[in-house]
Amino acid sequence: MKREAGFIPKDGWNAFLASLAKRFNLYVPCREGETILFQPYHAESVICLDRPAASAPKGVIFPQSETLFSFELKKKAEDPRKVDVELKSEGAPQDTAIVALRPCDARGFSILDPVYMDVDPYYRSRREKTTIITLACPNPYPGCFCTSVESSPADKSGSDVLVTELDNGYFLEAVTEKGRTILDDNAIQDGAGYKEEAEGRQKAAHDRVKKAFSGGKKVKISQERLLSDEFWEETTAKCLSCGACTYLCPTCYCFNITDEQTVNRGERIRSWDSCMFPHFTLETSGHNPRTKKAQRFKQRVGHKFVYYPEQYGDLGCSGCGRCIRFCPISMEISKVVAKLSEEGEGSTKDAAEGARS
Amino acid sequence: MIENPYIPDLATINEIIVETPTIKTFRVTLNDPSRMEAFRFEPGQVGQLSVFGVGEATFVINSPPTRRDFLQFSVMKAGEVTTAIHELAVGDQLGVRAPLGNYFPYESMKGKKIVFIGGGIGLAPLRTLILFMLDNRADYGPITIIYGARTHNDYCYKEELKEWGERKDVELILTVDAGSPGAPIREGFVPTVLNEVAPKPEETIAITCGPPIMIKFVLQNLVKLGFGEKEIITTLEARMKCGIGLCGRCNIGSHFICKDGPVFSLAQLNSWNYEI
Amino acid sequence: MSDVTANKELRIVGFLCNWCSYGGADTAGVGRFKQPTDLRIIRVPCSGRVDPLLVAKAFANGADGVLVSGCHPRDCHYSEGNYYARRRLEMLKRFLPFIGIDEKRFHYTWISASEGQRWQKTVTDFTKRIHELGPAGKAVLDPADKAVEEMAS
Amino acid sequence: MNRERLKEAVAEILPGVDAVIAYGQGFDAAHGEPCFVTKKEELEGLILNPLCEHNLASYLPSRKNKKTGVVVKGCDSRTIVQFLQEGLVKRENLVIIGVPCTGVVSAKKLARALDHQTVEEVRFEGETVIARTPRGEKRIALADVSPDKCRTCRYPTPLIYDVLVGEPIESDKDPAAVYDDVRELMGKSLEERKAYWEKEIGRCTRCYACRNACPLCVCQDSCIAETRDPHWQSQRSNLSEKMMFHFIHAIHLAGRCTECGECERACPMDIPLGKLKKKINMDMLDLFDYVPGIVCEDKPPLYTFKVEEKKIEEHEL
Repeated sequence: MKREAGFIPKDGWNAFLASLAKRFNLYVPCREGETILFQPYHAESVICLDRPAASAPKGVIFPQSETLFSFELKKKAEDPRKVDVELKSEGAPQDTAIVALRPCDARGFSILDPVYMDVDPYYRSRREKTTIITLACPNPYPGCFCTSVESSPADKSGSDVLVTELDNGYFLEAVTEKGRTILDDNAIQDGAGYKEEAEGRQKAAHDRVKKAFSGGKKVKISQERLLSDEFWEETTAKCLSCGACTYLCPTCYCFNITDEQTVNRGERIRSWDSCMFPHFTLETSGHNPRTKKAQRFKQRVGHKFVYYPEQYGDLGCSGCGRCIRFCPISMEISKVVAKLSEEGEGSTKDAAEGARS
Repeated sequence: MIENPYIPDLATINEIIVETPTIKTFRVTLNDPSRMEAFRFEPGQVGQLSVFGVGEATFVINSPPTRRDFLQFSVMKAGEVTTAIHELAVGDQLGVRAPLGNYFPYESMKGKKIVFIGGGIGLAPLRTLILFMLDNRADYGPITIIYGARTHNDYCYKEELKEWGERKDVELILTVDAGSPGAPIREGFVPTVLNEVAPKPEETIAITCGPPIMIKFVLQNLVKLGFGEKEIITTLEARMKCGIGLCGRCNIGSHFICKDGPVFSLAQLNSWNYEI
Repeated sequence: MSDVTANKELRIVGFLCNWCSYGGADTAGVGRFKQPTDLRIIRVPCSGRVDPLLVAKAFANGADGVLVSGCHPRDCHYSEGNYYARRRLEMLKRFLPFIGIDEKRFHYTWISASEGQRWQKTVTDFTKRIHELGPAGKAVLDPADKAVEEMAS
Repeated sequence: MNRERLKEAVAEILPGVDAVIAYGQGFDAAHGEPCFVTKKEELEGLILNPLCEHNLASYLPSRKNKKTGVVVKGCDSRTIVQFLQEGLVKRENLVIIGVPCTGVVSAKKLARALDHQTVEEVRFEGETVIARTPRGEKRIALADVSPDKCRTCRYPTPLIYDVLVGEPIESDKDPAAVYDDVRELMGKSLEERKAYWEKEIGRCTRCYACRNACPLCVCQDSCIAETRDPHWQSQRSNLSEKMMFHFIHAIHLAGRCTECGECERACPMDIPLGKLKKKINMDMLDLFDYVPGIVCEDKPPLYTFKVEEKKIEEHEL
């Protein structure tokens, strides 16, 4: 029988990563100067588990840019003015694992799944080949609001294994069959005895997260405010439309498709794009349904808290707080949602105060 | 394995018809005969045409599903991709991703009177349905077509317009924004001409497509003429990349023009608070 | 020159003003002056047309050297294009080494249509210098960038 | 920095303008944020302390035709001077509230100093920042968490204003030290510089936050990093494209960048983008004795020329 829980002592962690690296293309959070980023693992990697990475590891499964297919234009023998087109698509992805991403990032994948799994072969093949070994969050960071979206610092959704750091080591819980395979390793001890300690840690972290709005997944968005131009104009006056929020987000999935060509061959590329940019929706005719930043920001918030829920029955936000933490003008999406919610500002303020005290 | 929705079928241009100084119609067939044979679509569905190295753009398949020798697309030269398509010649290769999106609810239109209101290249999606209805003429009541263009030179499908004009079972009303003196065609913007023609709303479906500003006023005028919002159908356009409801550009709330549209009733648009 | 051309050809991009240096190159050619063949000439209407980004792009796409040549100051066909060019190109020459591109790989100069010999000397000396420096290497290029790799190989 | 006097100044100009752009408290105790004041009741939310690190002048070109009040520090005022040089704003539509400043807090540096903990309270005592996190209270010298620009600030008092809140301050910083960081990097070998930028710019996500936050990046949506015609760049996220993008950004700011640091502040990847622009500015100073954003009637040096350039010599091969 496969193990459900495992334990790795502190000094066994590096060996665990090294053994994973033998089986997987391994991505780990690395310190790059002052920034934490997910990078391919190597023996000298400066791994940093102290705080969430600056950007979500979304790119491992949904790369920032990827080749959809390549094409070659071949002159026809009978008429050199004419060309035949030959299309080629890339090979299958390799076994990959992401280690020590936070539960909000793992949940990001579970938010992308219903969008992409059944229609997008690129996402699907990478997702199926990727094992997600998540590290439970020991405490909240500035801007974090995962509990407001009914997630938590120990949320298991999207993960295959959930790791909780304890005083003497790491407690590993298998979440999926893939996860059980990870635990099926002689170097990992049985962890059943550490379950209680881990749960204690998880609960303590949960209680420290600031509650930004109430209602969770059922947060009631006021149609009146959602449709009010004035509301959005006022809310977004300070927004720089800089787009950083969308690129760091674990759940933003808008993309662009562009062709690149040299002399007679080229590629069709998919790359991340941002709904915060005016040209995102600019039509060739010059018509643009979202010229104003108010309209674009409404799209971003609306997508995560209204449109996505209508399509998939869940919120399109995992509460990671990056868009708040890294926003150059402190736009606080959780506060915008609180203001949008039918309970209005007053009650959510109370909730926030209550959570802090 | 799921099918890869991003990889186009290769297709060859068999015929190019110059419609106006800026619009050309392309008749294409898929290179793989079995794919062409198996290709099925409904009137109003769209396709993405690729010029490799340049990119993709969305166009309605404006030949009707009842005529399947080729797929027809009309392309107005405007941006990078359309300019590249215009530079293609007969025998050149294109990529085609089709059919995409929904289609005109022609079943529910059976037995009804039909009013088409089109402007410029906006006649393309209507043409599909018009030809489909003419091919199934007995299923539908009287057909009225109001079609406007900027000038006489800007009419698409001139041959067909002539044919429709001669048919007894079709009423064709042509208008130009700025007419030349003495021409046997009305002068005036389409929404205004619609008011002058004033079709009766009873047992009638109105279907419109054209530039956004025209659609906006046509919808308003149809409501004023007494058409119910479920009986007013339009087909929309937006900047699109993926064509399958993922890339995030063409949404109206949780609905995507590329996937859930492009055909919507005014009732739907109103319920989503969409303003053109 | 034989010492230069004996090696494998390198990629040197030359942006030449139509009204002077391009003519100078032509004069050199008509005069049958012997010169290395590494230079790929791009004719521009004026040295003022040479956006520093063109030079950067040339390096990004794998050029080993870039040469810009325009009319002598006071001789610009459009009166003042080369004066603007002088400021921009000097700025560029100082900026390139800051981001790790050897400024010796970039040279700008003034050569008139009648200066066939000066052209010959410039192109020979510059080519020689680039050969001494060797290929620029692909360090700024990402291995994943297939299109750039293709052009650079 | 006197908050009460600022509030008075804002209240005074408020009736005559569409909005006054000032500072409010950000999402936590460690952040300020831009605050658009349109009603008197909103004055209570204003702050004026070292958390006011943002360059509020950034908003002005998009409000060119709206009468707008704006609070600026010395560094920010240079942006307005540059706007005026380039005709990007109308002076008659601006009411400028100048605030002499002895240095602000970089929220990023403060977060680092506090080990990225949640910040419950921040207060200032003279040149000391006192911050409380769940780990306790910490006293930090303001200079240790100031943006780099403050360390060599030459213009603590705004160069252009209608109202000055506070007394003018003279800079006590060494003008020669402004470009020390650039000189330090230039002191390294070519290979080291190359490796430095490859590592730094390698982190770029091409989110364009640096460009969009830059007050002087005026092309905005027509930026050639994304246009297809002209087609300078692909949307691939490789090092070559990233380098090219930052090259474009730097070159387009040559002789225009006022070193306000918004590009660095907006960058979520902590890339020292300002250094690229400072290198060019250093050369502009050396070649043309020019500093951007000082005199409204000046012209950026690359928009003009002299028949005889004293400092530019012909390069020999």
